[in-house]
Amino acid sequence: MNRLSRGAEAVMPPPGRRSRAGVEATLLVGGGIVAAITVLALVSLVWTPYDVGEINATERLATSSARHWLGTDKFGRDVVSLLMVGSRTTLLVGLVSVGVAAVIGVPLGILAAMVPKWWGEVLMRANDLLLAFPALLLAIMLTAVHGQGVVTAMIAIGISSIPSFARVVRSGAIGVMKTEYVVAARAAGRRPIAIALRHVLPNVGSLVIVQASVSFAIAVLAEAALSYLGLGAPPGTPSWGRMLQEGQELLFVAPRLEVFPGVAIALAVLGFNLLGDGLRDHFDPRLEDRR
Amino acid sequence: MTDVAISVRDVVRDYRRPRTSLTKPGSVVHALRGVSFDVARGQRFGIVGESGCGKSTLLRIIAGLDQPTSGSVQVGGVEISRLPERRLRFLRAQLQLVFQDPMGSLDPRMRVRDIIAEPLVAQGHRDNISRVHELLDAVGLQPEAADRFPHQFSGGQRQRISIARALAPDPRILVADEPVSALDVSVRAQVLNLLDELVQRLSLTLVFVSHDLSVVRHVCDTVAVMSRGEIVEMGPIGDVYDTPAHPYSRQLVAAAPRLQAALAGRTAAVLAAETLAARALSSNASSRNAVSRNAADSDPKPTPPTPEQTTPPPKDAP
Amino acid sequence: MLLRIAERTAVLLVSLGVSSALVFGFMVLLPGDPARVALGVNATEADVSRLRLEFGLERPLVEQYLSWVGGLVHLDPGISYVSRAQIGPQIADRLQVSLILVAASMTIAVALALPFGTLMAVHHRKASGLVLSALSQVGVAVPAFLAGILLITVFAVQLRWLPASGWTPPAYDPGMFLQQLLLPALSLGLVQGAVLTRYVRSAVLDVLREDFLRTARAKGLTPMRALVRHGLRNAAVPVVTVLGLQLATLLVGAVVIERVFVIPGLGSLLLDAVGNRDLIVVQDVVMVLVVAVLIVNFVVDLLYLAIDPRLRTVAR
Amino acid sequence: MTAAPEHTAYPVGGMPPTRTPADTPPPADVARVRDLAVTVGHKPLLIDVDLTVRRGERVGLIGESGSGKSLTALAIMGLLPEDLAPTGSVVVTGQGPGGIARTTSVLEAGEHGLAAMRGRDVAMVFQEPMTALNPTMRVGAQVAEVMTIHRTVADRGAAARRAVELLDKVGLPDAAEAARAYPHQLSGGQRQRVVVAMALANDPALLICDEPTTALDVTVQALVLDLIVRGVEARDAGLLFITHDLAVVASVCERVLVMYGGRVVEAGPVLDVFTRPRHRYTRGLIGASDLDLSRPEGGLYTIQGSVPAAGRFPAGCVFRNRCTHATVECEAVPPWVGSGPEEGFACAHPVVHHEGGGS
Repeated sequence: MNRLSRGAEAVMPPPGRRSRAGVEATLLVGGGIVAAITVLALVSLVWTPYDVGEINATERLATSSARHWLGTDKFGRDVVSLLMVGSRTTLLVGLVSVGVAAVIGVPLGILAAMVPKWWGEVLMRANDLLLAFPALLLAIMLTAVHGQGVVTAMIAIGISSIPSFARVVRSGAIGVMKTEYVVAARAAGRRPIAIALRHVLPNVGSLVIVQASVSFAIAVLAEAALSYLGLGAPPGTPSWGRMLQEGQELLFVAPRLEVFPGVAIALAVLGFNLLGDGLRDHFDPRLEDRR
Repeated sequence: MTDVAISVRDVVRDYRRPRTSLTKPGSVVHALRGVSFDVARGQRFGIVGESGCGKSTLLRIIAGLDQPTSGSVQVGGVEISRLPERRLRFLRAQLQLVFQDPMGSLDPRMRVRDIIAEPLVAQGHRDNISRVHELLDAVGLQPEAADRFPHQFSGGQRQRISIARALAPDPRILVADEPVSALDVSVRAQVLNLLDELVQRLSLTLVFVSHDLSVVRHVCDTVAVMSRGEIVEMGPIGDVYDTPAHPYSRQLVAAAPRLQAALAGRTAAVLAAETLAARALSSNASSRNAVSRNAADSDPKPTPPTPEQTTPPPKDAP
Repeated sequence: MLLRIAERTAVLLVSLGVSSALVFGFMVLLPGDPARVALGVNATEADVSRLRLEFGLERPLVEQYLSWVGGLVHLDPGISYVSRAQIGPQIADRLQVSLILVAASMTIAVALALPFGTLMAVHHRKASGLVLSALSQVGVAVPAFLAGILLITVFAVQLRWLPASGWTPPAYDPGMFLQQLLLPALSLGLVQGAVLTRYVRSAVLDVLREDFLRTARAKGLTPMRALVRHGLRNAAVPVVTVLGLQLATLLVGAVVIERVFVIPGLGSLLLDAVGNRDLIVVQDVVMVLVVAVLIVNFVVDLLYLAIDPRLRTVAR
Repeated sequence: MTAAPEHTAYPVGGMPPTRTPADTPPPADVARVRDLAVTVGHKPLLIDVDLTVRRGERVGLIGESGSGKSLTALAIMGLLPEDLAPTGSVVVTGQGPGGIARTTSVLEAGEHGLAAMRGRDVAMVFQEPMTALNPTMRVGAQVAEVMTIHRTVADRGAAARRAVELLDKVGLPDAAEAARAYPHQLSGGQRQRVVVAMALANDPALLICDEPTTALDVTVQALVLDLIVRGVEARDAGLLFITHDLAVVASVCERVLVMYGGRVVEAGPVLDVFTRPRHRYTRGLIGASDLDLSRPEGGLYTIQGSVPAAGRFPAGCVFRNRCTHATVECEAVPPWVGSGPEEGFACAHPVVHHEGGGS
């Protein structure tokens, strides 16, 4: 009952938290990588060194040079241009699928926290069932019926990311619903919808942002895997995963065709993961000196 | 009946625990087992008990945040125990709450201005900012406080904000749930003084819930002692505190350390011995034998209280 | 305790029912007629309706669903629309291969993650912890199939130590089996190990913060012994959760790795079926994978009960 | 959720400690803290803390949140978080193996030296009984463990038997069965009794209790306090008792140190400090906590303002920004006035007591 604030507790950084400087470094590196990829994708909308649709038989499999910084592929296309345009696919798939997952998962999570406990459990069990359908599986099912495409990939990845959003948001929202400020809001006469919008949503906002960042990384991986299997971006749509697939047959001849898109994927995933980690620690109230 | 602010009759609240076995249904927890009392307008009514005694459940029911399993609760003469949420608007305007945790009761993502104005907005009032400043002034905070966030304040200041929010819709009844038990001792006195002054100035009815009998003694004129979902003793605070009649109240009084008594030699061993002595009595006495008394009659009455008996005059009466 | 097990079993059964309906509904209700898909765009109306009749596709959906589920329960998933072959034996063969691959990968992942994750948590402020942590971040960021390609490049192409692809059943040639298993298992295991390492790290970090660990040190245990004797069991709950989820990811990740290393597992069967537009095979394989995931979840739930006594009973 | 009823406090005094006090030399300092300072980054959390606890002595450490009392306790245990930098000296003298006195310089000792000291020479009871015990281990095993770690019993079987015995002594009903329970099956008061049993198992020379009853109900508090006092008395151990509750400290301790802003501002026998406080803070604290006392103009006595966040107390006298008597003189750290670290105060404008007390 009488839970007096413990004096020392307030000043002692709990063991195992990274220092503030560490968190800022993580945020900076993660944010930097993400920003760089975004800028590349945006620039590619108006300018790329070469037209990626153009097949140039005379310059096939060129190595790095002043003309082609990272060389060309088997069709003579400029690798730098391909990577730039490919980042668009990566970001688009990530944005749409994370958007789909958040738009469905966040309200679902809040709802599951605010309805009577039994209904919340049922909602969550249904949600857990979705976990049995990873992105790849959904995408394969969709592709089998519909044929491959970026949209198919986005929908599949989006649906499979719903459960993690719903889970994270629900557990956060349950915490918020137990707070006295929500009781105070009820006592003030606030309706459930107003409580959801004015109290629950803002207070789980940081969780949603962190989850979005992590889900984005997962979406990048899933898109790459799908394109690699030939189930994502169709031929002619530049995508990092597709570049990997096209380069694999030339693995012995030109391994750099695997290395460059591979590094791009890994960097993107690393960037979003670091951003997520950094944000999580940044929003963690246990971090020292938050005030 | 017009001078009765809150009337509680035979309120029972049962919870069912989740089942633990395949064959048996979950056991039932009796959080409240038939609680009855009246709070007169202008009265300062204390509810005292230890964790799990049902005082929080009782408070939620009075505030219309929970429904009793059976029994009746009237606030300002209106029955609230069967009303759906949307018809409790009058209650939200009349009765407001102050909570224990000065951090947890304020939304960290809202500015103080919005926190204090929340009851006003929820109840459809306009032009709130001047009212917010008025309220900040009333609880001893600067107008600049309106633009800041809760984490920028100390525990005592947060509790002042919480009180300001409760006073916003100009309620007639203030229900305070352990409002000072999370505060530092040096700040506790300030908040108690503030509550005291506000209740007096605005002629509020106060329901004050606490585990600490000495705090209740300072704030309230009447007290109900709760144990295991029942009121075991009820009466003027001075009588209950000085000569507790029910064994459980005796135990509470006996167990509470007091500075002056301790300096006079009431050590931990004495505390424990007195507590155990009172407990021994308590296990002999049937818990159904609730005790009620009023100013005229300080003898224990082994019968359940009737409302008339349990409504003593307000504090400032002779 | 018994009640909790019964509860979990009920959840498993309901989940199986619902997910089979989902898989069926997904394949059937989406626009696109399985018969037409199977025969391709050039098929005549007559061909299509003949196939529909042959496989009972004109029956009411509920009847189709029930006969499909009935078949599954009796371990008979039906006949392929395209090759007319029995699907059951194929799945059984392929499943064996995939399970071996997944088990090997999981072993590698766990063997990596438990010691390194714990070490990272204990040394989280020291250089060694930071270096390990950075390494694991990189590991997490590499897709498993890319790791596979890189491993092939190094160990098969450059060093010529191991075969680049292929599969030999263990009974046929154990030596060859192990050689061929190593690279695919490593590529899955390393990546999953990196992911798991991060979860172990955070679980151990959380446990290091617990009051009871401070109590353990106050009793006279050194930090390391306190962690081993009191911390690890408590850290196991979140780790087991992730392990369960990872097994599911691995099962599906194996689909891609089987393509990289040309392994005749469930994944290859699935991708071939997609290529051949053999929808009933797709439906069956997906269902097998979903069932595997659900069973893993069920086992994880039971493990919770074994680890945490608080879940077994309700507080007195 | 109704807590299981607390049962009778058994006389812990009736149980002979494994070594009788007569074996050891007469009252020695079991804990001796000198010039202890702790900083995090550049923020001072503790400054110039002097403190002594002798065998058989019960010393209280009182203060509000942020005063540094818990940090002081953790410093004595050698359990400060690793990024806090302590300076000064902390010396703990306990019985060591075989009853030969063992002295540990806590701030210099290595992890193994500290581990040998903790749970043997000095033991600790924490505030939160709900989280202090390992949820996945039976409580009997947790009590037995502290004896097997330090090999104060012959073997595991003996440890298990003695654990049941100890649980019985601290008043757990049906100790044999209670020993098989997991912590979540016990009430808060019962869990705290288990923690006390654990702390007393090896007859430590010093017991540190950090707000041990703050999370408990008042009737349970009375019994647990009694249990602690009897436990240390029977072992002739020293007690360092930390609390924010003046009445509790007065019921338990003989001597008291008042902390504020990371400093000891006043120290002395309980009766003297509480009836004739000299430091303005002590005086204010006593006034504010006495709910029976009213100002002439009505209302309780208060201290203005609020306790600053840790590390943000003013330089000089830490209390001066809340003190009505503060002058420019208080911008310098007031010197310690008194016979020694055990009795005195640090205030430039102390309360003057006339004949018969009051002011």
